Amino acid sequence: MAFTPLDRNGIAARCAQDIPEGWLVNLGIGIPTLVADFVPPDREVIFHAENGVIGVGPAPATDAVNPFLINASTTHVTLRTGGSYVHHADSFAIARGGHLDLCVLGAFEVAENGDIANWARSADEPVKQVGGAMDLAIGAQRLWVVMEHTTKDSEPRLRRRCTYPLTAKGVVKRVYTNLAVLDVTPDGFVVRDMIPGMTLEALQARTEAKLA
Amino acid sequence: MAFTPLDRNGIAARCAQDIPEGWLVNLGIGIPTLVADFVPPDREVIFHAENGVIGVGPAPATDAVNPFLINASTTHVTLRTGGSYVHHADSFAIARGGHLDLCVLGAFEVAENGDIANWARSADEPVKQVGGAMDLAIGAQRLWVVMEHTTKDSEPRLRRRCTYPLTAKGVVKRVYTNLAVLDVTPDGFVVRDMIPGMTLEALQARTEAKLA
Amino acid sequence: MIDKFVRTMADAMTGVADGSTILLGGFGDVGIPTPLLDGLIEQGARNLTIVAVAGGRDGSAIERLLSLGRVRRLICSFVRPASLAGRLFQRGELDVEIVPQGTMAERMRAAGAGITGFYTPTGADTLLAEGRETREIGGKLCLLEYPLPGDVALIEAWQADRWGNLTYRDSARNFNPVMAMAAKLTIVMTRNVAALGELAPETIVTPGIFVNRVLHVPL
Amino acid sequence: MIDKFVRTMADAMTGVADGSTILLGGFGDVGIPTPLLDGLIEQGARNLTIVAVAGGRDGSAIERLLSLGRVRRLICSFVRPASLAGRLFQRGELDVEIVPQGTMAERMRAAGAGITGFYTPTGADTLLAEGRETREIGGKLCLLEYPLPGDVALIEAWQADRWGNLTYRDSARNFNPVMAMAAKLTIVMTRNVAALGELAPETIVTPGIFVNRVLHVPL
Repeated sequence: MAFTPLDRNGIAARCAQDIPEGWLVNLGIGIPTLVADFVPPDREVIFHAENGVIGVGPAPATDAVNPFLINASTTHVTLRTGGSYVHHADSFAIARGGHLDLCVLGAFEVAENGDIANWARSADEPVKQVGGAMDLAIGAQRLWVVMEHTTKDSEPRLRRRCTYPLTAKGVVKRVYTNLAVLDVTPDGFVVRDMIPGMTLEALQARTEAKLA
Repeated sequence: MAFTPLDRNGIAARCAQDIPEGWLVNLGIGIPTLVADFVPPDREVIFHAENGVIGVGPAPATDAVNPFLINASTTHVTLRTGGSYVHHADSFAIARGGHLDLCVLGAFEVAENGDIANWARSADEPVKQVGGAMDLAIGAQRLWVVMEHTTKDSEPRLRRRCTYPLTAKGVVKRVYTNLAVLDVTPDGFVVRDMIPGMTLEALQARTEAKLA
Repeated sequence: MIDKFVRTMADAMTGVADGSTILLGGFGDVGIPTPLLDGLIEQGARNLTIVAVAGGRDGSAIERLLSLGRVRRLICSFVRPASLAGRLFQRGELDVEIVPQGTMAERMRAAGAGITGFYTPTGADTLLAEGRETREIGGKLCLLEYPLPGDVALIEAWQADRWGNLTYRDSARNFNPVMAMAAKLTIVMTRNVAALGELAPETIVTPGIFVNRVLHVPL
Repeated sequence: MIDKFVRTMADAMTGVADGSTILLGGFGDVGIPTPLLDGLIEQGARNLTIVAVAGGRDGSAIERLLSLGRVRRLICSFVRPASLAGRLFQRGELDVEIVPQGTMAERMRAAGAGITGFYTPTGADTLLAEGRETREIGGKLCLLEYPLPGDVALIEAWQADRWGNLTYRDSARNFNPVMAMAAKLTIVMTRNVAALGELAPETIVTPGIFVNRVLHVPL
């Protein structure tokens, strides 16, 4: 049976469905940032940005940009009514202190034990781009990953063990890919949802880790 | 020759003379709190209180008490123009982080090596009253002590070594008593100033440590 | 719609369990959420650990809680020997842990900030360090301190909105913002209610993300 | 009278020594005190260590400082490989220390708060922990981190008064308040000047006690 993988917006929209009202959520750069666009405005989800913004709102109209207000991806945003500002140490106190209900990050790889690799493609890479990912990964109540199911070269990203340097160990709770939604459980990846036309066999063929 | 020991206000006033404009100063409870009364209002000294007040001003008029504004001695105060508020952790970050130019504390004893004892009269005392003294003593750029030169029973308070449990080691820089002003130096106590009629011999007779 | 306001004291105190650690804001008589403590007395939780700057004076809400035998342990920076807490401690009826005030504030901040331990020179050279881990850092003897988290924080605020954003009045700020971030369940009494958006974003001291319940208790 | 305002950029930069560690506020293009960095370039200090969130984009003030060979070491949370900092590092002409962004902020806060070391799970399970001290606390592997103090902090503020009290506009707050408390010499450029007492005491974000010099640089 034929299937059409989700595009970036499709992955983000699928993830957004599962975020309930009232959660405090940090969105990483890339596909995660798109998630906010798919949370209906009347569902009060509070988005946190590492640079100290609590209550990140949608992008401003082009004629109403506030040059002093950006998100962690350094793009211009608005502040939602009820939002506030903190400094960088307090902002990461929020992330590291367990106050985020959810963090959504992109990744190169996720392993069946919940390990995540998203900051370097090899230990020898000369310049590393850590940013705030390690702080967010260890601190949030739940870490969800949104990413393509495989690399551009069709290499699997859902691994028995990560092959790239780790960002954090055993922290990923769920993965949203362009093909499926998978929970990370003590027994490894459990498929919760697949796109129309996808079969467990076809998904397993694109996944290194054993699926249940 | 006869001499008249300073009273509590006299000790405080003598100490106040030596505080220059622009310093950030924390005053402990007791005689230290009186020091503020003797700094002329046009000399801008910024008084810090542990409960998060930066720029403590004089006591309010009795008909203008703000019930939400107290100092670390829990007495009602005013806020000086330019003052601000921080929370308790930030307030002690100021104290412990080396931002106080000066802390003035009372003490039971000070030793010639700069040790201070001001929180318990014996190791067996069942209930200790530490408060913020240990934080202040280790953190300030300078710790000055104001106290009576001897106890009510004429026991010396300026010691070779403290006999009471320590608040902090090697931190006192100067002592203002009702009889003299003494610096704590690598060579021990050095007398800087004495009240009229006091002699070095008479002062030494009231001091356990050797005076220079 | 996020709405952290509760209508009654009973709602505010729902689920506070026996054996809880209660972080109690305030310094002197300022910023103490006395009505919430009265609510806690009414609610009935027992075997509590109270974290507060001091052991409570005569007539204080802490003293009432102590007099009812509801407190097992007190963590504070000082206890007056002549106070009820002092007498109970001397009779062996109350555990007391004395913590330097700055260390106490910092331990709660650490709990709220995900810091699992820290070193400080405060108290390292004193009796309070006996039998505990120290190390020399940069030529200074330092004491290893651990976070001090709460099950519940009781907080007094000046203004609050329905997201739980808070401001404080003057020196009533004190321990309140730190405790709000250090507890699993932060219960606030506010003197004033603000509409969402009424508090300027730059002036909010405690973002509502640290707050679970808000009760309006007018002055 | 306390007056922390200086009249000229040269006055603001007086005494910044070769070899200094410079804490540089800002995140993205917001809250970066670019005019002060230009002033530092003019002033001439060399062999600098720069602490900033990132290694600087093309055309940024950090890149200008790098291109002049004035930076020996960069402490930041990421460097783009294609940036000048990335290229200098790969050619061995620049030391780079990569620090997780939250750890970086917390290390500066520790420096300002007198915390001589702290434990955090951040990075403990990663390459960044190799050869470093870890310990398990509460079942979590934690990494020991040390304070990150500055000789100089360069700060952008929105409002300042003569005591050096500061407010920030929107997300321009970011690293600025933390860096202001972590440096021996904190140099501020403010977009607006306030009379003493004009800033409401409850709304001051950085008390002037953390500030040494303020230069008015209008928008």
